[in-house]
Formats: sequence, structure tokens, C-alpha cells
Amino acid sequence: MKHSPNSSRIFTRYDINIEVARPKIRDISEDKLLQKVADCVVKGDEEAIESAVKEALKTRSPLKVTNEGLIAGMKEVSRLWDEGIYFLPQVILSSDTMIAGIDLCEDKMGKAVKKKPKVVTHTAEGDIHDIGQVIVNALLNAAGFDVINLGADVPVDEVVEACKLHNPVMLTGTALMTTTMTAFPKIAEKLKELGLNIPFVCGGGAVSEEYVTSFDLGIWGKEASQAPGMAEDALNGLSWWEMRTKWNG
Amino acid sequence: MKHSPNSSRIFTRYDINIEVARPKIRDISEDKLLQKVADCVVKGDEEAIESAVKEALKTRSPLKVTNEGLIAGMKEVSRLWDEGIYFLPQVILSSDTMIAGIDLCEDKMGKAVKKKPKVVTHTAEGDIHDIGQVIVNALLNAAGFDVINLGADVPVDEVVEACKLHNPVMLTGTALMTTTMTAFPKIAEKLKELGLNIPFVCGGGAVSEEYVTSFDLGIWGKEASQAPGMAEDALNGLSWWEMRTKWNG
Amino acid sequence: MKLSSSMAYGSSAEMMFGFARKPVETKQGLTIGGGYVIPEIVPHPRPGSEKTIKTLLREFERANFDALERCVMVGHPHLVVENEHVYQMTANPGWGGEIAAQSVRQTLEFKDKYGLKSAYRSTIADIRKPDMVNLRDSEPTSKVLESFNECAKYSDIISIESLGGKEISDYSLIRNDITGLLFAQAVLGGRDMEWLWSQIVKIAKKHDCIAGGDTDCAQANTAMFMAGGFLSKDIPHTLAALSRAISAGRTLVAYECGATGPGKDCAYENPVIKAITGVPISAEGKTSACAHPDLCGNVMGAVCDLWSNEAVEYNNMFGGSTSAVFAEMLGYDTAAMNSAISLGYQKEYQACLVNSDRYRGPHGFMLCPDNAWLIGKAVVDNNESMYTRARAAADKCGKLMLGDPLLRMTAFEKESLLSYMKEMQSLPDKEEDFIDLCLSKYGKVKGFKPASYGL
Amino acid sequence: MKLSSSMAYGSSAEMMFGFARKPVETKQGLTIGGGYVIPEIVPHPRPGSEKTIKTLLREFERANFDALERCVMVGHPHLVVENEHVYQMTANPGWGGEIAAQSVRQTLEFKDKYGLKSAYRSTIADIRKPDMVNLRDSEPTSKVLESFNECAKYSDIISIESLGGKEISDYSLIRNDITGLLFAQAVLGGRDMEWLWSQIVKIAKKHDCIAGGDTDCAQANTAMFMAGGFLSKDIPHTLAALSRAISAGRTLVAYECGATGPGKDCAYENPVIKAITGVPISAEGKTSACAHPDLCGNVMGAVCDLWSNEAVEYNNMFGGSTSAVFAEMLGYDTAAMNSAISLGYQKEYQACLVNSDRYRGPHGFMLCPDNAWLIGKAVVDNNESMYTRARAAADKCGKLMLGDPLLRMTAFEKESLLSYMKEMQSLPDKEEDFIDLCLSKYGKVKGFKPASYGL
Ligand code: B12
Ligand code: B12
Repeated sequence: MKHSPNSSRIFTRYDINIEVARPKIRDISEDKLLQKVADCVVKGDEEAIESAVKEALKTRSPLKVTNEGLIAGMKEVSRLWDEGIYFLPQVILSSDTMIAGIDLCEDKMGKAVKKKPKVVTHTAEGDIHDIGQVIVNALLNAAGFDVINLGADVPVDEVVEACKLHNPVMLTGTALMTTTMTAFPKIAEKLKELGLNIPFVCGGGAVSEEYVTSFDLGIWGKEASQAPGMAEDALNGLSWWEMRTKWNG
Repeated sequence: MKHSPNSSRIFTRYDINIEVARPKIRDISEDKLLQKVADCVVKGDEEAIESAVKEALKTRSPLKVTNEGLIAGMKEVSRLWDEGIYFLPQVILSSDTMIAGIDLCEDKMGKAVKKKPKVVTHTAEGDIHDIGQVIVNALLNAAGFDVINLGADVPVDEVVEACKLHNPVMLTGTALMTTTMTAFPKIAEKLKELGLNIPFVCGGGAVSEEYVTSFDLGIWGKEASQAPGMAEDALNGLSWWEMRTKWNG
Repeated sequence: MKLSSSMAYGSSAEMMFGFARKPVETKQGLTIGGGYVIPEIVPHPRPGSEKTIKTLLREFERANFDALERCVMVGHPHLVVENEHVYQMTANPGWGGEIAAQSVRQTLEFKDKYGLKSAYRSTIADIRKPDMVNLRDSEPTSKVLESFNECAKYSDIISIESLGGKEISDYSLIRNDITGLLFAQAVLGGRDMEWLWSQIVKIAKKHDCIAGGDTDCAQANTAMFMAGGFLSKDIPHTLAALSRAISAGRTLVAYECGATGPGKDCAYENPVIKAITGVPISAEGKTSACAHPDLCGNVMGAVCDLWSNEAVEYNNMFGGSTSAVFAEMLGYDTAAMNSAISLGYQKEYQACLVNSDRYRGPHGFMLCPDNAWLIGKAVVDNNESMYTRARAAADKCGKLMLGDPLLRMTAFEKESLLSYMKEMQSLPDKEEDFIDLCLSKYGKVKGFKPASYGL
Repeated sequence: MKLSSSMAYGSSAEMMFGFARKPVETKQGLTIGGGYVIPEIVPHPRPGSEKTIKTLLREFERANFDALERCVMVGHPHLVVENEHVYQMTANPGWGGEIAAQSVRQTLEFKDKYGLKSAYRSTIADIRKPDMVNLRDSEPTSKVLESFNECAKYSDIISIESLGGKEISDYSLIRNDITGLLFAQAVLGGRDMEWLWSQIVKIAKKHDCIAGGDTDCAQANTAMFMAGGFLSKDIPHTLAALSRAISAGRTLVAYECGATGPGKDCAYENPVIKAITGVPISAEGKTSACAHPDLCGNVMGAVCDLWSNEAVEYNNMFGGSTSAVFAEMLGYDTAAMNSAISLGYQKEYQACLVNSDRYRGPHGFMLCPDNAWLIGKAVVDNNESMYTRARAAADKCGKLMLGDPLLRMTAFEKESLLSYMKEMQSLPDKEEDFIDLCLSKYGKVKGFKPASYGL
């Protein structure tokens, strides 16, 4: 088969046009041991984290290892992701790594590390398309929130019950099918009846801004990467209405 | 340029597949003079109708010429159209011809021929796409209804006023733009307020069955050719609700 | 105004998609007709958004953004974004202008950020209703001209689908009346075009903007739409085909007044226009099924320079908004054409497009490059008047259809065609005589005002 | 079950759209793969219509009717109508059956009334969620099999997009884990396919219905979708390309169990399948932009036998319902291909399609007929186990990508690819060993139950 000598009128490799320079990973700590912990997180090296954390815990407090090693490393990961340098799997692997490290620190402390408040996440009833939610979970985890992950295909009432139980600062929902997103206004309705005016961020392929902003509590989430910022807003006391005004429209 | 020797996998000429035999036009009257009048109508011969009608009127009553010549001819046209033999222009020209003939008979009688009840037709406010309405007018005329043609781009209130004034058995609306069809529910609302429960048949490219059946009085019209049948139903006292059940769903 | 007297191409064999004798360059350096085909996306605002300038700005912002972004996502190198005015955008000339300004800003952002080359076309709505206003002197008329002015400040290209003659063509179309169509399209439409386009060209020059061209949407497109598919009984396809042949002479007037192309697409007369003038053209076919069905979905690509979807309402689909989806599809259509050019297979590719529709129906047939060229030739060879050239074009078109036994017709279509041919033969040869005849025949058609056309 | 050991085509030069080594005939006499390409329209019901069988019947009645009618309106000679089950249609097997019965009646009406030849495909929903039920023994499993039975009574073709392995591939995909993908797609997916498809083929035989085939929607398609366009940062395109190479061996199992094609389209592995088996395939590309964007819109037409839109929600556009609009567009796409065949220009036309996307990205590249053939060859040459053939296919695919300098990659894409290649090299050669490794590595992934796969 003949091959075209020139493709400039056929396609443009924008990915190459916009390729950013090699990621320059910043140093995180002057403390060598903590830097090593952070390194494992930044690289998403779940195998190496155990020894790095154990090593650090010998001479540093679990709180210090957590905050200045694990969480600080994850902050760098968030930066790299925000700047378009890191891809999703890198974030997920880093988040897996951080969580493994925190487990070790908590063992040592004998109690759980204090996290940011709770966020409940779920994928709509009847819908098993949960990859969007998985990403949201990873990013919220990475940002330090206490993620209550209800999983996929979650009945409306179960979501409402979880909100009663956990009283999260924010609730998220993902739906990829036009036939399942109808669960969202039902949930919002029930939450309002219970006086739980929790900002309810809804996203997923099928879900449009028009749809989500047509019921109270609803805020439309376009990109999973917005989730941490939204959760911060909720944590800072913005009402669902203020959040909607800020993020949608 | 090379030409393809065989097109059977490329397209099918369904129009030729389904072509119907040459139109056999039925005899309408045994009365030669009336047959000649009817002939002019069937052929849509507006030039010949004057002499044919004048000739007939010499020896026949205007009522007889109207009913057994002009209207009988138009009935045959409707049949040919219904059976897919006649095309639209043939119907329009026949209708023009019939109207010209009736004018002559009315002159002779000194009063208007009794028609079927009134139907008000219009194209929505802001919309100048009136060809659909023109077709509806022609077919209703052809079926003997007294058509009150409000034309195109008719303000909501003007339509409502015309209904108050004429108290038609049916109202029709045409809209070709999604931005203009919103006039229909407004009209329906106002008619209901006035207690005028007139069946309101709405059609036109933009207008969907879902949309029209979402407001009271509304009946969706898919094809202009349905208009006479619908008007007959209205004349026979079917309510808008019964008409909707019959024609939509 | 001098009526065209020669062809830009020596024969249809020289005509090819992507290549125009007189290419046109846009501000960002797209060369329309310069050796490649460019997709032209036309999103339409959703109902309700026309209420305020704010909602309209937002609606077009999204729709245009989605199309531009999708091109970057899938690697399409270039795009023309066209926004056709809804009534409100022309009735408030500032609105159209603001939207043009915003849209051009968007195209520049994509240029800077990713290197996507694009251009923006504003199509002003012709809000002069011929049966209600004097086309040359009315409030709507000044709004239309003002709108051109506002939009030309920002846009790369300005266009309109003008309505002159519509009151008579509406009347004639559903009465099988070829005489009326000749009068409406050629005599009235042509005169209105001359009056309007000489002004548009001036406005364009003043703002260094491209005067794109017109299309006989109100008449030839209406005719084709009503002729419809194989199930429609509204008007014969043969009448619609003649109406399209007639429209060529009408639309040509824009270029005779100084417009440079790319012409607008929706009445499908552009292959004839390109044959005569050599200006680049926009065309639409299969990928404008979102706007209406047609029987010439592929052949319309044969000599196009822009490839358009005519109009798609902004809405969501599983794969993104309609604006993104149709930009992607148009872009792939053109990518295949541009591959053909790059491989040297453009003749073979063109033959595939043409053979798809040549005998599908009268429209596909008359729009094949060879036939389009011949119809164009009839236009320039009979350029005594707008009337004579239109009649010659229709006559040529009819003869071509009758002369090719592979173009099958139903008995009704053929009979109708024969009767139009006969009727045309009986018409006077001189335009003055024809006008006299028509003024007496159509003088009483509701809303017809000869003064609107300087008659 | 014997794993395939030879290629249906001696080389990719023998592969062409519209022609399959083993064409398949439908009840109304369409020969799929018999020398012409046929459009395959897939409308999807609107939200709300799934509530009752009555509303669903009505929804599909309209959507299917519109597509059939549009073909008659514009003259398309043939059509395959596919309805993909929504959850309710499979969960209530009688529903899917009733809809199939109604749809086949509709196709026959169009045959009788106009002479349109068409066929109907039912695609059952795989409602077995691998992380919640035992794939081989659960209520959803029996519903799926019952649904096949109900639909096979009426439909021309039955298909499914089965989910085996999805719980592991979901986990692996977002962790850049090629080992996990090999395990999920080849080992688990392959085993589930064998279990499922041997039964589907029996059901099809019983009802004299065509066992169409499967596609790796849940894995390879998910990968491609997430890799997205040039702006996505979700997963590398190179990983998605390897996932597609792996999927070929998985999907092949359907044909090894006795399915005859036309295979389903959405995971784009079919060019490889056709190279190996010679069965006719369905493919989708630019005209499935309604369902998702992709970087291989034209090349996917290169060797297709059915040309599909994947899925479009039933809604109104200016030009009619989406179902009508997309049937029209698909039909024109295929009309151009069939013209090419009729003119003897199919090679040139194919070259235009291929060149449009060959270097647009990794997917377009590996799906070019030459590369697809070579990947298929790696599959049959390494047929000791489902694992070995999948690894060989992925390895071949990676080498092809690395070996062609015209295929440009970003540093990140290339680095990722090199690391997958290295990882694959480090894996055991024998399937048993690989399984042991994976059971220990993925044993704790939420919801993974080895018993579901007979492990
Ligand atoms: C992958 C996929 C699958 C996989 C799902 C795997 C999984 N674990 O999720 C499998 C194969 C299992 C599958 C099954 C089905 N699928 Co599916 N599938 C897809 C596909 C290709 C991609 C979806 C995806 O993962 N996208 C990637 C993720 C990352 O995107 P996302 O969730 O939208 O998230 C992004 C944003 O929306 C946002 N976001 C999401 N949530 C949130 C939340 C917050 C808080 C925020 C801020 C942001 C946010 O962030 C992300 C980007 O950063 C789509 C195609 C498409 N066009 O969408 C079809 C699609 C969704 N599927 C469809 C269908 C029909 C089905 C099936 C019914 C098929 C069948 N007949 O069996 C079944 C459904 C089973 C069920 N009951 O759910 C249709 C839905 C049509 C409809 N009615 O709407 C689609 C659109 C395909 C199509 N074109 O027809 N599918
Ligand atoms: C012809 C036409 C025009 C002509 C109109 C001539 C005329 N006198 O009507 C002209 C050129 C003037 C025109 C102008 C415009 N048009 Co225009 N036009 C069309 C076109 C091509 C065909 C419409 C038509 O006549 N159809 C034939 C008739 C017979 O069909 P119909 O009215 O639907 O009637 C059938 C049925 O609906 C039914 N029916 C109708 N009424 C009733 C009533 C009853 C009681 C019953 C039972 C049945 C029934 O019966 C008929 C069949 O038997 C459409 C394309 C399309 N896809 O629809 C665009 C279209 C309608 N136009 C469009 C636009 C945008 C415009 C303009 C705004 C363009 C511009 N930018 O200037 C202007 C609008 C000006 C205005 N304010 O109205 C868009 C509308 C988009 C939208 N928002 O919905 C369309 C859809 C084109 C497109 N694809 O973008 N247009």
C-alpha cells in the first residue's frame, strides 16, 4: 500500500506540540530519611515504602513521618498532576503507596492519623461504570480527605443512610448512563427532607451541567481533578449554592 | 471519470420500485356538464373552470354545480392524494380551481355556499416557515372546511383573539424552529383560561410528539394530510383528549 | 454589473476538492481552496438561549469551544467555525458583533495554546420578509446592513442567505410553476442580490474581512427539501433540480459584485458556481444529515473546499456535544480527502464520491462535476440577462436529465419534467417581455411588491 | 477447544472492506462479507423508556422504524439494525425477546413494501458483575442465557460484550499494570469466553440464528476510551494499544467456539480477528463519534464488512431522529466504499482511509491492515495457551510501534511503552506459572473470585 509522504493537512500531533519538559521533581525534605519516604510516594513505589517508613520510624515520630514524608510527598504528586506532568496511574500508585505508609505509622501510634473531614462517594444505582469514581477517590485520598467509598450500583436509600451516619462535608455521585443519573435528584430530595444540606457533586459522562443544576444541592463536576478543590470549599464552609455559583455556570 | 457498471450495492431506486400504475381517474357524474366541471377540478385547470362553470350554471342550480361538480371533483382529488397517486401541487392547483368555481356559484346564488365549520390555522410567532401551513390550508379547503388563515409569524394574542371571534372546531399551528414552537403552550394556556377547549393540532419540523402532548389541548400532527381527518373528528365532537388518544401515542 | 461570460475551468476534469482557481486566505493563514479541504462546523443555539445576549454568548461559547477542543483531541489540523444568526442576533446588530468578537478570541486561544488553525464565519440572518417589508428600505434592512458592519469588524468571513423572490417562489413551488420560479429566483432574486451584495462587499473591504457569498436557501434548498426522499409526494425532484440550476445564476451575482468565496452551502448550487468563477466553495452532504436528508450525500464532496454540516442544534450525545461530534466527523471526512490528495489518489476518490450518487436521483446527477460544468457553461453562454442565463441553465439541466438513460425517473417525474421543458420553450426570449408577462401573472400574489426589486 | 494456528489471509494485501473469506448469509439474503459493506445502526432508548416493556417496545419501534424508513427515503439498499440490551431487557428475558420479535417484523415489512433488505442483531447485556456474582452460576447468569434463547428465536444475529476479567482489568488499567491486563483479558476473559460462547453457539444452532461474536468492550475499549485524545492524562495510549492487541486472543475464543461473525465492533480488535479467522466483522470509526471520540476514525473502515455507529441515543435533530440521521450517514459512508469496489478503486480508497490515521496515534497505527495482520500472526504462532498468545500479540504490537520512526510518541508514552515491554519480558513463559504469579498478586483485589473462572 502506498504511504502518504506528507501528513500536515491530514492530522496534527497536538500531544507532541504541547509536550511539557521532563518532570522536575522537587526536593521535599532536607531530612534524608523523610526525603526517602517522600520519594517512594512520588514514584508510587509501593514495594519500597515499607522499608523506608520503618527506617524513618526508628528515629522520627509517626506524626512527623506522616506529615513531612508521606503527605508532603503526595502534595508534590498533586502538583505534578495539576501541571499536567503526571498521568492518572502515577497518582493512583502514589496514593496506594501513601496509604500503605500511613497504615504503618498508625500501627506505630496505636491510633488513626487525623485526616480532613469525611467525603462520601458513590456510583449511581444500576450503574457499574465506576472508573470516574475510582479516580475521584484517589484524588480525594491524595488530598487527605477521609473517603467513605460506597462503591458502584448503590441504592438511593443506602446513599442517604451513609450521609446520615457520616455527616460528610460533601457527597459525590458518578453516573455514566442517562438511565441511572435520575437517582441523583432523588437523593438530593431525601437529604433535603432530612435537613442535610450537603453539597452534592455529581459527575460522569452522561451527566450534564443543566441536569445537575436543575435540582437543589446539586453541583456539576466536569473533571475528577476538581474534586479536591471542591471538598476544600465545602470544608471551608461554602454552601452548596455558593459552590454551584463558583464551579458551574 | 470512470463510471460504475453496477449500482445495486450502492443505491436502490425505491421510488421506481413502488411506482404505482398510471392514475385512473374515476368518472364523477353522469351529467356531462357537471363532469366537465369536475374534470377541471381534478386536473387543476384554473383557466378552463370559468367557462365550464358558467356553461353548467346556465341549466343547473349553483348548489348542484358546487356539490356535484366542484366538491365532487375535489373528493376525487383527495382520493388520488390519499392513495399516493397525486402529488401536492396537483392538490393545490385543484383546490385553487375549486375555489375559483365556488366563487362563481356564490355570485350566482348571491350568498355564500354553506361550508363545514371553521378551522383556524397559523404559523407560530417569529416563524416564517409557512409552507407546512399552506399545505394544511389547501387540504382543509379541499375537504370543505371554512379555513381562517392567519398566515405566518402570528403573535400569541392574535391567535387567541381569532379563536374567541370565530370559535372554530379546531385550531392548527405550524412551527419549524425550536425557538418558536414555545408559542404553542402559551396559546393553549390562554385558551383554557377562556374556557375554550379547542383541539389544537400542532405540527412542523421542529415539533415533536413529546412536546405537543406535554400541554393540554395539544395534539401532534405528523403529516399535513392528517389535517382533514382530524378536523372531521373535531366536527364530530371528539374532545382534544379523545383526539390525542386516537392520533398520537 | 457585468454578467459572467467565461468559465474558470476548461472542463470538469480540472475540478477537484480542495483546489480552487482563486484560493482565499484567512487571518490565521488557512488557505481555502489551496490544496486541502477544511471542515466547517455550524452549531445552532438551543431554544431559550436566544432570550438575552448573555445566554447566547454562553451558548456559542460552549458550542464553539467544544468543536475547537474536539479538533485538538483527535488531531484535526484546521477548522472553520460558522455561526448562523438567529433572528435576535441580527435584529440587535450588537449581539452578532459581540458573539463574533468572542468567537474569534476563542479561535485565537486555540491557535496560541495548541497550534490549531481556524477561522470564523458570521452568517447574518436575512430578516427582511419580502411579503411584509420593502427589501431595500425598511427597519429590518438597515439592521441587516448594520449587522454586517458589526460582524465584519471581527469575523474572518461574512455571509448571508438572502430572501429576494421568496414570496413568489413559495407560491410557485407548490403549484408546479416553473415560470414563477424563473421569475422569483432569477429576476427578483438576482436583482435583490445585486442591490445587497454590492453593499456587503464594500463593508467587507472596509474591515479587511472576506465577503464569503450567498446561497439560494430560500428557493433551491426549499425545493430540494420539499422534493425530499423517495417517499415524498410534495414536489417532483425534477422541479427541484431545475430550481437548483436556476439558482446558480442568482447566487453568481454575489461574486459578480466582488465576493470572493467561500460560498455558503445549503442550496447546493456551488459546484456550478465553482465551475464558472473558480472561487472556493463550501458544500454539505452526508454529514449534514443532522439538518436534513438528501439524495446526494457523497457527490457533494467532489469539488468542495469547505465541508459543512449545515446546522446542528447544540445538545449532548454519549460522545460529547453535537458540536464536538460533528466537528470530529467532518474532520475525518476531510482527512480522507486530504489523504487522497497527498497520495495522488484524488481522482479515484472523487470517482467514488460521484458514483455513489450519480444515478441516485436528479440532484445527485446534475451536481456531478461534468454536469455542473455544463450547466455553468449554459449560464455564461447566455448572459444577456439574469433571466436568459437562468432559463438556459434550467433547459440544459433538463436536457441532461432526459438525455442520460441511466438516470431513471418515475413516469410522474418524467412527465412533469417534459411539461416544464415545454413551458420554458413557450416563454419570451427577452427579459423585458418576460418581466411584463410575470408582473401581470403574479402581480396579485399576496405580498409581492415590485418596488422591492426596483421594478 | 483448539487454539487457532493459522491465518485466513496470506497477507494484509488480500484484506479488503466488504470481503470476508467466510461470508455469512442472513434470512433476508444479505451476504455479510460477500463483496459489499453494509451499514449497522444502533439506536439507544431514551431515559425513562426502560421502565416498562410497553414503553421500551414503543421506543425501539420508533427508533428502528426511523432508520429503516430513512434508508428507503435516501435509497440505501441494505441495513443491519442492532439493538443493544439495556439492563432491563436482559434481566427480563421475555422483554428482549418481544423487542426482537417486533423488530424482525418491522424489517420484514420494509422488505415487503419497498424491497429494502435488512437484518436484526440482538446484543444481550452481560449483567453478570464479576465482582459480585459467580460468573458461571448465579441468577444473572441464567438470565443472560435465557435472554439468548428468547432473542435467538427471532433475531438474525446474537451477540454479547462479555465482562470476564473486568474486576482485574479495572484495577490494573489505572495502575499502569500490563501484567494485570494480560491476566484479566487473556487468562480470565479467555476462560469466561470459552465457557459462555460454547453455550451461545449451541443456542444459536438450535434456533437457526447466527452466533455473531463478542468484543472486549469492558477492557480494550475502556482502555482506549480512557487514553482518550491528545489532551487526556488518564492512561497512556501505548498501554491502550497493547490492551487491544491482548484483546484479540480473548475475542478470538468466540470463533474458536463456533461463532461465525459478524463480530461486534466496540473494542476495535476486529481487524486482527478478521486476519486470523476470515469471518466478517463489524467496525466503527468516525461515524461513531456520537458514542465517543477516537483517533482512528477512517482506518477502521479499511477491512470492515458492517459499518456501525456503536450507539446513539434516540433524540430529535433538525434532520429527523438520531436513528434516521446516523443510518443515513453510515449508508453514505458505505455507498462510497461500495462505489470503490464497483469501480475497482477499492485499493486506492482503502489507502486513503489508512493514511488518514496511520500516524495519528498508536491505535490508528496498530489497526492498519498490515500491522493488524502481523499481530494476528503473533497470536497464531504462539498458541500454546491463551496467555502465551496474548503476550506475543502485545509484544509484537509494542515492537511495531517502537520500530516505525514515523509513529511519533511523547516521551511519557515511549517511556511507558518501554517499561511495559520490559515487564512483559520478565514474565514466566508457561501459563501455569503465570497464573500462580497472578493469583498471589491479585488474589486480594476486591471482588476477584478465581472460582468464577474455574481456577
Ligand atoms: C468503560 C465503559 C464500560 C465498562 C465499565 C467499566 C467500569 N468499571 O466502569 C463496561 C464494559 C463494564 C461497560 C458496561 C456497560 N456500558 Co459502558 N461504557 C464505557 C465507556 C467506554 C467509558 C466510560 C468510562 O469509564 N469513562 C472514563 C471515566 C474516567 O469517565 P467518567 O466516569 O465520565 O469520569 C470523568 C468525568 O465525568 C468526571 N467525573 C465523574 N464522576 C465524577 C464525580 C465528581 C465528584 C467529579 C468532580 C467529577 C466526576 O471525572 C472524569 C474525568 O476526569 C463509555 C463510553 C462513553 N462514551 O462514555 C460506555 C458507556 C457509558 N456504556 C454504555 C452502556 C450502554 C453500557 C452497558 C449497558 C452495555 C451493555 N449493553 O451491556 C453496560 C452497563 C452496565 C451497567 N449496568 O452499568 C453507554 C451508556 C449509554 C447511556 N444510556 O447513557 C456508553 C455511553 C457507551 C455508548 N456510547 O453507548 N461500559
Ligand atoms: C424552507 C426553509 C426555509 C425557508 C422558508 C420558506 C417558507 N415560506 O416556509 C427560508 C429560506 C425562508 C428559511 C428561513 C430560515 N430558516 Co429555514 N428551513 C427551511 C427548510 C429547508 C425546510 C422547511 C420546510 O419548508 N419544510 C417542508 C414543510 C412542508 O414541512 P413542515 O412545515 O415540517 O410540514 C410537514 C409536517 O411537519 C406537517 N405539518 C406542519 N404543520 C402542520 C400542521 C398540522 C395541523 C398538521 C396535521 C401537520 C403539520 O405536515 C408537513 C408534511 O406533510 C428547513 C430544513 C429542515 N430540516 O426542516 C430549514 C429550517 C427549518 N430553517 C432553519 C433556520 C435556522 C432558518 C433561519 C433562521 C435561517 C437564517 N439564519 O436566516 C430563517 C428563519 C427565519 C424565521 N424567522 O423564520 C432551521 C431551524 C433550526 C431550528 N432552530 O429549529 C432549519 C431546520 C434548517 C437547519 N437545518 O438548520 N428556511
